[in-house]
Amino acid sequence: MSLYIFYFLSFVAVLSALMVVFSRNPVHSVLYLIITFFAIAGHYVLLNAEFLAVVHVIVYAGAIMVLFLYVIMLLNLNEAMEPHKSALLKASAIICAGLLMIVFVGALKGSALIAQPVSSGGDDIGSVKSLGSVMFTDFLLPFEISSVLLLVAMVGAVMLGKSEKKSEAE
Amino acid sequence: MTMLFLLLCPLAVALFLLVFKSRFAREIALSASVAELLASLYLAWGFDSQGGVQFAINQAWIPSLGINFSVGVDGISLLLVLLTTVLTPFIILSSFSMSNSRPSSFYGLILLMQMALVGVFVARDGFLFYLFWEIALLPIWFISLIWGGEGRRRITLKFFIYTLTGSLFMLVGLVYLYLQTPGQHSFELEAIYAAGQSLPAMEQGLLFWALFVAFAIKMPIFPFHTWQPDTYVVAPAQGTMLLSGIMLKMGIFGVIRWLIPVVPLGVQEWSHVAIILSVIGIIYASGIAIVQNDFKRLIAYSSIAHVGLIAAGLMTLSQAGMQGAVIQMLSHGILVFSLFYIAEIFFERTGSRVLSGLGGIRNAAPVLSSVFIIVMLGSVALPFTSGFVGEFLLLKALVQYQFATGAIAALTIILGAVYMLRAFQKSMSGELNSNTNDFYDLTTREKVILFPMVVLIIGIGVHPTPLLEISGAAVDNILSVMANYSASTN
Amino acid sequence: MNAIYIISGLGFLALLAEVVNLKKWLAPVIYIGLLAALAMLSRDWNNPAYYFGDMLFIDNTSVLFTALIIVISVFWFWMSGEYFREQPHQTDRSALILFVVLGAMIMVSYNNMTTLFLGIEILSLSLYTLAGSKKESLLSNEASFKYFLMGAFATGFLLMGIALIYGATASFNITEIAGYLASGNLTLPAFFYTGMFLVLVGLAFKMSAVPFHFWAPDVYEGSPVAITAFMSTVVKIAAVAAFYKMFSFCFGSLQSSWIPALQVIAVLTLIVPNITAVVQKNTRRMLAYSSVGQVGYILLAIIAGNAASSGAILYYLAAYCFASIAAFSVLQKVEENHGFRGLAKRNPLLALVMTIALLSLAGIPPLPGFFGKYLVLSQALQSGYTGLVIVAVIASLISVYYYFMVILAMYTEEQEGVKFPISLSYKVLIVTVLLITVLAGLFPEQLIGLLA
Amino acid sequence: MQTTAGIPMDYYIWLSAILFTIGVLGVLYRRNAIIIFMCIELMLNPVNLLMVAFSNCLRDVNGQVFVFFIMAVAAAEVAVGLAILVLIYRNAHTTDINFLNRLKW
Amino acid sequence: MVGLDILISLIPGLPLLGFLMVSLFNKHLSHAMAAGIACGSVLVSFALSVLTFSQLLSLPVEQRSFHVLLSEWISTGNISANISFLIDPLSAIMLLVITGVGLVIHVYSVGYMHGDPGFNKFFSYMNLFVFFMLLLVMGSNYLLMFVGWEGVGLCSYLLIGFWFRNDAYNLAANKAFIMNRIGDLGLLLGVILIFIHTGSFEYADVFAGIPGMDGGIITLIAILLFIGATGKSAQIPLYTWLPDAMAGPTPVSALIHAATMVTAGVYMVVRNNLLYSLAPFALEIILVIGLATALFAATIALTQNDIKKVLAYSTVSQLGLMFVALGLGAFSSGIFHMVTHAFFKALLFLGAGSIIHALHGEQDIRQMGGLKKFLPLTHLTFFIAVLAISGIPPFAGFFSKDEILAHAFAHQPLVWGLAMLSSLLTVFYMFRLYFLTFYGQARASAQKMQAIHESPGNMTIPLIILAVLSVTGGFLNVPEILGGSAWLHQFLEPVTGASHAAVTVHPLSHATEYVLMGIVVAFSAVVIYFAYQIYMVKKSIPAAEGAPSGALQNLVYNKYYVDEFYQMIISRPLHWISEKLDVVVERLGIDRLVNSTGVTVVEGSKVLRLLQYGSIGVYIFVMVVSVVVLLALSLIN
Repeated sequence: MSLYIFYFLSFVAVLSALMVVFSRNPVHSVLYLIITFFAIAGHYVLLNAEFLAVVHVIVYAGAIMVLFLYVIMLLNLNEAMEPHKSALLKASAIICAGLLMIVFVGALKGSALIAQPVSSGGDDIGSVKSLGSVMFTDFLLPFEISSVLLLVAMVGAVMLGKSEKKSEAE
Repeated sequence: MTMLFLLLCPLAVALFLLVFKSRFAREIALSASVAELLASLYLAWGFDSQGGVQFAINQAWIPSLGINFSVGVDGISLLLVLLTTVLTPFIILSSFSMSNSRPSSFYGLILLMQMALVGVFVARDGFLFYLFWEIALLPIWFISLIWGGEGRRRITLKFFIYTLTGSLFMLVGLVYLYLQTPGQHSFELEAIYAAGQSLPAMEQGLLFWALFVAFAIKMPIFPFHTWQPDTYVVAPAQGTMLLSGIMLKMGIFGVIRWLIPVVPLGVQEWSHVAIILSVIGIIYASGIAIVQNDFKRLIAYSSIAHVGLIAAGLMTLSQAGMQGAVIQMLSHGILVFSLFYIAEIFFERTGSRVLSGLGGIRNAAPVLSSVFIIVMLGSVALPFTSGFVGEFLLLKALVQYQFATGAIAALTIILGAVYMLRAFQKSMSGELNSNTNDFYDLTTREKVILFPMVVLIIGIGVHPTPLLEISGAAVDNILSVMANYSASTN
Repeated sequence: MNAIYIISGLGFLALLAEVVNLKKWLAPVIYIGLLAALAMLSRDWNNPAYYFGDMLFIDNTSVLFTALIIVISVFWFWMSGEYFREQPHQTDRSALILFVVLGAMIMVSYNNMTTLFLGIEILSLSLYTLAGSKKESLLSNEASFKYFLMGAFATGFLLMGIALIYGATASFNITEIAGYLASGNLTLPAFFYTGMFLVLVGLAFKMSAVPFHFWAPDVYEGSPVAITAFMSTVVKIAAVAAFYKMFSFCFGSLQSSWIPALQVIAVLTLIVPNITAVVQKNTRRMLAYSSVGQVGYILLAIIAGNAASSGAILYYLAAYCFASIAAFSVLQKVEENHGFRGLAKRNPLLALVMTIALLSLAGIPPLPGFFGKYLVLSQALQSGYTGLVIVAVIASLISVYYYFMVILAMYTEEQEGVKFPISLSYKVLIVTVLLITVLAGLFPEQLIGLLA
Repeated sequence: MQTTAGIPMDYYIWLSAILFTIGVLGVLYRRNAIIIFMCIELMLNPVNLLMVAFSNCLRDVNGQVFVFFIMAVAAAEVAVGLAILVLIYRNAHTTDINFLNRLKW
Repeated sequence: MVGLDILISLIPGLPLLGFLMVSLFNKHLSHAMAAGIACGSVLVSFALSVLTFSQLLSLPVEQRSFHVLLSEWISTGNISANISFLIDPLSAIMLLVITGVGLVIHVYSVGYMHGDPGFNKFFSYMNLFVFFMLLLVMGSNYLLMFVGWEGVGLCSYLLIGFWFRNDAYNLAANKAFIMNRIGDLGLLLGVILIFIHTGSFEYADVFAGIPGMDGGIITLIAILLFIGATGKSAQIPLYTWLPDAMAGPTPVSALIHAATMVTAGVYMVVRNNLLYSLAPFALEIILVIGLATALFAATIALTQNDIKKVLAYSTVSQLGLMFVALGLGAFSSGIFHMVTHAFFKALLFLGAGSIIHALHGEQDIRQMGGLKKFLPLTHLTFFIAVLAISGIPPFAGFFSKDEILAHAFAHQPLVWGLAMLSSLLTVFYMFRLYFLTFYGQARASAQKMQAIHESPGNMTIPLIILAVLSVTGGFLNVPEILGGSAWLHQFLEPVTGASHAAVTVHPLSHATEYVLMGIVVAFSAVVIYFAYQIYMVKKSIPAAEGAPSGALQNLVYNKYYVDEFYQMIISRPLHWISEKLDVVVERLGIDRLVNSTGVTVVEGSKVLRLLQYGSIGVYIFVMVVSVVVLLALSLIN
């Protein structure tokens, strides 16, 4: 059963990912990307990572893609303004990506996991509790610095986004 | 102490001049160089020609890399140090008439150069040697660049990169040798000798080339010489004097100290090639010198020819060849300095060094003419001039090595006469022309510079034995290394 | 460890300074903070320890790299002080720079993929903004944009690599991974190697090794000069240190698998930028290529993989960074004053400093750049990479050409334009850097010996 | 080796590889900076998926924790990236990456 | 009493001192003082030479050799060359000739150079020459001989180019120096080979070592040394510098280019007679070249119109004759002829100088004539010299030439025939010169004739002295058949005796010798008659420049175009090659090659920079491709 769900979700994810790439209208791309994200969230659920799935949807679909959509509409991008690459470049892009795929195929085929589980989290590794306990013990430092990271992003975005006239007036 | 003074005095004064621009730069520089000369004479005074390395200082510098501040003089070093210290005051003096917008830097660089040159000659640590070798390149490059003539940018850059190319290969070679030293690696001269001599023939051959190319470029030996004539022409007179008078001896000295005893097997295997190249260079450069019209360029090619003979003689690995090389280095330094100074005098008086534009100077300047004749005779190796002693010993070595090679190399005494006489005749003889009408004879300062050179040229020619004695023990040492080595391998 | 607290605290302070209007006090506070951090570092000396579980590992190597980063930062603040004051968002910029320093410090002491990743991102995100901080300039925008887009793209590869390695080793902890790999009685899945190479790509990008260097020249040229100086020094130290730790320490037991690839990258990094720099007319762009080219030598030391490599890399970086700081200090003044032509007449001190800096970069003895190259090359030679050494020698010959073109311009060309003064503080700065450069060349033992 | 849901781990690896490649393809294929940026986000997602799958498979929670950091970074990157894009659009009125080629050679 | 060592050292020392004084204080010395110093130093030298000579004579034959070690010169390893002198019969004779003739010519020069602005310089050079020439003959080793050898070449160069304003003279000086250098090269190589094979430069050691050497090496050395001699003594093929050397002041021509320097080759071969006696092949070469030179130069002299050129070719020819003697192994005969030749040729030159002086520089015999009555003393001495060189008994030339011819006949009648032919040609052109100069109409311009006057005393007295010597010089070595004791021959025996073991000089019967003498004298008389007929009776004057003449005459008049030939096969190709080396090999070849590496980098740079295309698309594309390649590489591994 779960295998079929996997296939379905994978199909949706790949197809919409392709549509992100190939649709001409930026807004469509955004929408397809949201579909992809949802499909991936489905995968998370399938992998017993429900909390992560929720966070994923909130962060990606809720925050990131909204931001994208907002910017696209702010800049008023539409199909007509969409720059086009020449056929040659497109072909070479596809060939190149194809080559990358082939290399991946070569590298990943027949891979078997050897490593043994290090921390035995049991079946509840995806639960809020286990995540939280690890996050605030082992990963305390990364957690704290990610605050710095977000601060940096905020300061940076504000600095760049601020209108120049105002800053000159300071 | 004296050794330290020799290195630190010019360095300190140079830094002073470079940092604090002094109005009395040239006087300060002259005094410093005279002090240096006195110090080196003191060194010579206390030198025991039978002893080995003397006045040695050995101080750890970068112990983790096996690099020591190790200096000392043997006979060969001493002579070259003397050459450096003798020529430098005169070079500085010769620049007094130069119009110079940055005198302080100029003299600072000259003294810096002197420090590096002395350093090269006294270093007894491979790394230290390389360091001084490279440091010597910088001041001369700046001198040529800043005070040089037409086309200096391209030419000096070529000069720098060309010589650096060789040096870097030498560095690779030295490091390779360093890595062969047993135990805690060391750059100490003896350690490098031991390491090099213990290598198999094949590796010694490769090392020979890595090191030889550096020296060959510096000397320069055909076909690594093409940087030289252009650089000599474009550099200011003092730069040319430093380059040709002293700096090219670094290459020959390198062969004596850092090549022959280091890789004796490699040298034995490849010395024939080196000799052939050198002999080709003699004929080739002499040939080109014959048709040169720029006096400086002519001297430049003559210098290649002379150095070719030195290198060829040296590579015969014989006592006569090595002694000849040493004495010829001194002689060539003095001669080429004088020649370039004469070229500079022409240039100062007439604004030209083009031979066809000169003429008749003998009428106006008999003293200069006499000096020129003597210098020219030294250059064509007339007996009782300094040029003869070295050239004779070198030719003797070459003839002994192989008659045909010696005979071809000896053509230099004909070809040398051809171009030098031509230069003399074109510039000095005939009637005065519009260029040379206002020519005047040597001033007192010029006499003070040139007369000692004349005395040296004739003095060394008539009585070279003291010099030969000084270098004798050192040469024998090197030869005994070779002899021991071939004895132990056979 | 305390140094990291101090630096992050400083960053917040800088942001607060804007709010509480204490901008005037910011600069002294930053200097004091940086020096305090430096002082704190000494407590970690000879006292290797894990922090936060095992997220960070601070040993002597990382202490020295951190110290270098902080020292360079001090000089950087000194150098860019005047420039900063004239620009808007002074506090924001200071904060961002301090966060870059923080990111860099994390990158040199990380012990976990997570910390590495976050360190890189803190550093990168700050830099993306800083590169674009000259907002009205399209070039600055472009630089920022290129840096950002390519950086994000490279991050993708890095993360993919980390994920694959995680899959193969079940750990993000590099000490564990190293131990796991070194145990040697296992066969790794093929995708582990893919992961390793993707990590290599990600880190090589940060280090700007060819062929992942394309952002560097453009970004260096477009960014404000002070930021370029910062990128080519502090950021480079962090990237190199991270790369070195990852490959020499973590993947050290798999040398045979990544050394061939790294050799190719090293050769390309030695040849391509050095040749490309030859025809550059813009000095800053030339320095950018040179900075890319310098990485090649460091890669050589990493490839050599001797016990002494870390010392060589550290010395090399120190030499390179001081020379770069000197060069960019001069560049900053010169760009405001008619370029390099005839600089020797217009401001001899700047010309002298630039000359020494360029000579050091070119590796002319007795300047530290030479010893750096010497150490690297001798180590490569010791490990038997003679071919690479010869390539490096040729590359450094080529580099002499373009470095010297600047010297030629300064000393031989004439330029209309008056002499221009520089402030006393600036003079002290460049003379200090100059002295450090020269002394580091004369007494390399002290620095090399630290890691011996 | 399989995940708890009984799906072979290989499948996730393949899926991630495909999605990652599509992301790369998008970056190569498009010229609109925003779309390219989206495609980069698309490249990060398979990484997340892979992490989670490995985590599940290895019974190791660390992988999932890492995903949180990736998300945080992605969000931060988007904030900065879009700020830069807006800035450029304000100056150049385009989001075409080929338009931004003053810095070259 | 000062030791003989010091006196001997003073012989070259004094001229050196004279040179130093005159040259260093050039400006401060009056002409008279300079002349006094120069002549005085040579005079004392001469006196000392005589003293030394008498000392030598006072010793028994086998002890006639002084060795004076002055100082060490070059000493390193096994190489040791000293500044030391050897006085033996050979060098004693040379000393006398050099200082004697030198003194006479110095005195003559005082008059001849009177008023020349370079008067002091001239005397300093002359003194220097005497010094080097003495060094050449007195040196007890090869290296010192080489010093003198080169030194006299230098002085020759300086004095030929003495009037340096004239570029033709300068070129002549250069030519002389360079051609001498070609010879010197051979000599130097020879000396080096000698050292290599015997381990010493000292004559005594070398001669002791020679017999043990390989024959091939001996021959090689002998030929190399002889190359040196051809340069210095103007033999084929290196003779062309000597006629040009007449550019120098006439006393120079007399001293250097007739009496002393050019005979250095003869001295050198005689000095090495032992060596040559062991190298018969080399002797053959010497004989052939000497003979060829004698004939060749004599024919050229027939047609020359410049009085000094005629004498110059005559010198070449006479030197050839000396080498014929040497080639025959008759070393002492060579020296004998050298001595007599020094007397009469110096006299001829000085006479010519007197004429030129009188005519204010006119040298063309077509512009002379009828000078007998204006210059009686000159005429008389000149006539004596002409008789001497023509071998008219009992003048000096007769004895020395006759001896050589006798040896030649003993060796091979053909050699005798050719040698005699050359000496008959000599008779002809000398009388041609004599008649054209002193008899017939005065053809000089009236202006010159007006001021004509006999030379002053300090010029004529030397003429007289030399004339006396030309008359009596032959009696040094009167052969036994004429009742003499062949004194010179005996005297030189300690030196030349070394070669007797290897070279046998066939004695001729007295009858044959008488016949030969008779034939020579008779033929000479006939030739004189012919000359008389042509130039006195028919009063024919050589054609002016450019006048039509036969091809053969043209050929000879233009000296067989040898100069042009050398120009074509040596000088011009050398220049051409040099030019090509400079322009093609150097600039377009090696330098271009060096530069092209730089150019390659720069061009490569121009190409490589295109990689930095500026567009992110391209950058990312390359990045992805790189990743693909990298992963593919990892897969292959």
